[in-house]
Amino acid sequence: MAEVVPLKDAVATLVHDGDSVALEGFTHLIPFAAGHEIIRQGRRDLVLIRMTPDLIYDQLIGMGCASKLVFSWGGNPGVGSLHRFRDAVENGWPAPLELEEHSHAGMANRYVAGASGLPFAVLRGYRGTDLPGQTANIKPITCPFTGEELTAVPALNPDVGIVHAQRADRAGNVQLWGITGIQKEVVLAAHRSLVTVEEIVDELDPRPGAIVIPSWAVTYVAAAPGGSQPSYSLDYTIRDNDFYVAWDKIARDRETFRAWIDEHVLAEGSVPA
Amino acid sequence: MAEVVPLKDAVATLVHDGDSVALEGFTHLIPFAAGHEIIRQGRRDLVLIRMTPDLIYDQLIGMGCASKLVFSWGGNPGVGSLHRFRDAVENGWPAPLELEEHSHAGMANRYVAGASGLPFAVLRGYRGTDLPGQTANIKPITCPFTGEELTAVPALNPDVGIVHAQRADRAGNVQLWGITGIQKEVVLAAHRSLVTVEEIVDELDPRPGAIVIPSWAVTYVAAAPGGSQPSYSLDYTIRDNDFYVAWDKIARDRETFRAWIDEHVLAEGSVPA
Amino acid sequence: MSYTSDEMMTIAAARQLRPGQVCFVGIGLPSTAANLARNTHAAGLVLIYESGTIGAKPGHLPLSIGDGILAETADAVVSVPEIFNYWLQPGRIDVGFLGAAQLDRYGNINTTVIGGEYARPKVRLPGAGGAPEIAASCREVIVIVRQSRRTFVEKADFITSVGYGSGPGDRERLGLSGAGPATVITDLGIMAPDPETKELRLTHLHPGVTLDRAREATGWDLATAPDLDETAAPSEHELAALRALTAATPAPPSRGSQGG
Amino acid sequence: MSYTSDEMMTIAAARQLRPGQVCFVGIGLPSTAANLARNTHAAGLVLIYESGTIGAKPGHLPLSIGDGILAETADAVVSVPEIFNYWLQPGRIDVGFLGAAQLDRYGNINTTVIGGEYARPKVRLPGAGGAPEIAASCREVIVIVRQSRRTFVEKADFITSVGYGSGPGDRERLGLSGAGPATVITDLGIMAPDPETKELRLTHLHPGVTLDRAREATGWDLATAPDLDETAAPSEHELAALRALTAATPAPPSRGSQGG
Repeated sequence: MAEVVPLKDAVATLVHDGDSVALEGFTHLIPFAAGHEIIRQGRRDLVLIRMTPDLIYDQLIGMGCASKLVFSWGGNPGVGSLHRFRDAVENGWPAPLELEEHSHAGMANRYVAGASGLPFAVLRGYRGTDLPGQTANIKPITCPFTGEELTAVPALNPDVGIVHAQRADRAGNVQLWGITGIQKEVVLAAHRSLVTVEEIVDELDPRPGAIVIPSWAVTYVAAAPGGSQPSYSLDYTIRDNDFYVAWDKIARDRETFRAWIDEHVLAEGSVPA
Repeated sequence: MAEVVPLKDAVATLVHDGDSVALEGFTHLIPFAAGHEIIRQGRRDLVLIRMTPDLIYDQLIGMGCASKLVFSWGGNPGVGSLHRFRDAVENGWPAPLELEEHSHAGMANRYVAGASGLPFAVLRGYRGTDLPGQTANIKPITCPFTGEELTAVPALNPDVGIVHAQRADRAGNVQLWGITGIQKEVVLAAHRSLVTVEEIVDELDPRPGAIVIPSWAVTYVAAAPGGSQPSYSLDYTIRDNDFYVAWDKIARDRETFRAWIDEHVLAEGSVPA
Repeated sequence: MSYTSDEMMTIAAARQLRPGQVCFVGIGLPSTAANLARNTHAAGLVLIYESGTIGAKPGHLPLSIGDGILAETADAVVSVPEIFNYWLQPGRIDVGFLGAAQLDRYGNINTTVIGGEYARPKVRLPGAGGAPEIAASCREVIVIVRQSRRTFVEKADFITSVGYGSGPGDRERLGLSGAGPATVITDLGIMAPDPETKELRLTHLHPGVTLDRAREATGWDLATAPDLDETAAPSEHELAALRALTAATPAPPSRGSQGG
Repeated sequence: MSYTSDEMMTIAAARQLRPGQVCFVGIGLPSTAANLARNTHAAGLVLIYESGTIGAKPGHLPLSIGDGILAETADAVVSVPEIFNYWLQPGRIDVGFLGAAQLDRYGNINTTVIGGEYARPKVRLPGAGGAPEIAASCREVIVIVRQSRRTFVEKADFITSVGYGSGPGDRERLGLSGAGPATVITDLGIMAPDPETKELRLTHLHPGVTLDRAREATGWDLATAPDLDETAAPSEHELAALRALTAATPAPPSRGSQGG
């Protein structure tokens, strides 16, 4: 059964230096509050896993929390580059960042394999691209029935999986709706999991399009109202598109980036932007 | 875009002698009306595919429509045997029935592979059982990353996939809820598909737990109110448990079986039991 | 208060389940026992049916694993591929509850064919259903089945679901993640595998059942555990709860129907 | 009525789409063009975004493929694994709409790195996103990208998504089910592969654009189709619809953001 605990305690208990950590949320329900708590707790050498690193990993990378990134698309959606990510890759600032790069289909299937207790997944993907040349984690596999050659990728089973959701009940059952993305797979694939939620309610009344992750499949639940901002939680908050655009300027420069983190993440009483 | 047509026409156009046909519905939304129409149209040499053959395949097999059955559990749920199925296997009446037998996990993953455009699926299954000894469609496969040996099964891509659902709109978009089973996978895995529905409505208002199969992924939609009886359609009909119990006696004897089919399926104006 | 041997069997099975456990349940005797446990000492027991219903809380016993009551009372309803791939296969389930048509000395289960050739068997049984993967992947398996020489055989005619295979080490060799059949509950007593040989041996006799009778109903030379004990008789509370549960429901089937 | 070259490009791209087609759309120029088509001549165009929204009907242009408007207006919202496995991979999608940072003479797309070593590139681009499988599995691919020597290169620094590989027969050899890039729409004109050599050649010049200018903006010796034609200028209706669509929305990104 999931324990409902404060965010700070959940992160302190679950996330250790050197862990592989997946903070997911495919363009919706991105767990910014949890990511900021990881920055506040000063974690180091994390292997960060995420399909779309987005602003949250730009911030973790810029603060030197990560030594490796496993991802499939590292941009600022609809805006352009992630400058802290690029600075780390192009100039090794503030620390060199090892990359393991996949396609979305490959990453999604790696989480599916992890959630399914399988060591690998099979897909029609990567063939003819230069991606297999950059990692040992993309290999050909032959169908034992047709002889056709396809592509295999290894399961992802992060030490810690962290997602945001709209609601949980007091027993720790989690409910989310809208774009459900890869949330369930990450929780089920991870060895330990944390779900931050907009609110904790007495009863999870059924909602169209909602999925429920039962409490017994989750390690911790923590209340984090607004915890997905500047991403959003459908029916609770709206996506702060202006901040995504503003981030381009903030993150372009190392000093303005640090100043923003100091003010909005590290300062006493700071709240997720 | 799915065409909305009468059931009789849909079956006549889609189902031909010798076709592989999957009528699915995992203990819910079983397409009895469509199955009875196949009996009325006197199809022969069908390869019938279904996880739980249930009464509907007992009826098709007893009427000599099938030459082969691909399945994973052939019983009368909660009651006992399928006597027509057993008579065909044990005594070859009315015709010999070739069997290809799997586990539920194997069948489910075969449909998933079929829906995914993959030639095979991988699972932890069958190991140590006598099932692989009876078919060439269960083979070992080795993980290219860990070297672990798992099991592969080939994709299922039936010529025709038939399922029942609660509702469709006039454009042919299909909506179903409750136990969704394997319905979506069968429609997507099949070369041609038919969805029978309790009713056709102007608007598919969102429902908790409902999935929608878009019109452009379906071949035909046909109205068949009560078309899943004696199975059920949640919120429209209830499961006729008494009939499932009564079937044991009806089907035990070849003559009483034929008499029942004559009266309830073949007779003019007969309706699905 | 008098009771039948079936009632003793079902109650003994229910007692195996603990509060908060997650239990993958087949229809018939397993479903009756699991729901009895949930209604008595094991409140909070999480029931999973292979129809995709997670945390089902049926008020009456379902005749089919697809009964509407399961979806209506579940915490979550997922697709059939998901229930097997995301929930059963990774070993998240504490207890798998199975029936059997044949059970051999190593706890291997046959629900496929009895006698004759596979293609022309003497008796064609329903088949595998979800059982092979339940037997493989649940952390432990409980088998509930009426005991007779026809059912408890030296060697199964067909291995549908693996117990301990041909003995110690087989499950590990086959890569089966679960521990295998920990307990076999019958209408005569309770069996568990010998820790050394993995052969099923008698650990409990139900009240009024003699060791000879249990041995006569077993197709191999049935050994007994050093601490062979008598099963506690059903309490009035247990019997009342069981009868309330079954009152509204058709009789469960006589053999492994986990696929239905 | 005057218009910009970006407007001409977007309108030319929108014209490629036909009513009832199913279109897998990336954010930015592809999304703008697809929504313009849906709002003009191609009503009933089915838009799929990789966030899992099938049949989305956004009233304004989403900044991200995860914008709430997409889920709220979709016929169905499915998980990310499902959108790639059940919907894209089997080849159900008619048209895949992609951007590019580099595009080579065989229509291969680079959105990964430019210059230097892969591990220490001169420019680190966002990466693959959904593009490799969109390029592989959609029945046909339309690329929309501003034309320059920096972008239209003889050979891509990195092949993120395969067009025609190194020429005829490569897609078949690689087992890529889709037909590949059928059309490339730029701010200068329109290109299509030579049926024989699969090399991209010019089929249309936008009004006022000279062949020399198009050649100067291309990193290989750009050939022309025998029936080289001029693109019809945007109609007032097309321009009004496009401006209404973009009015409420931030400027689209300057390069392939289909992953966002």
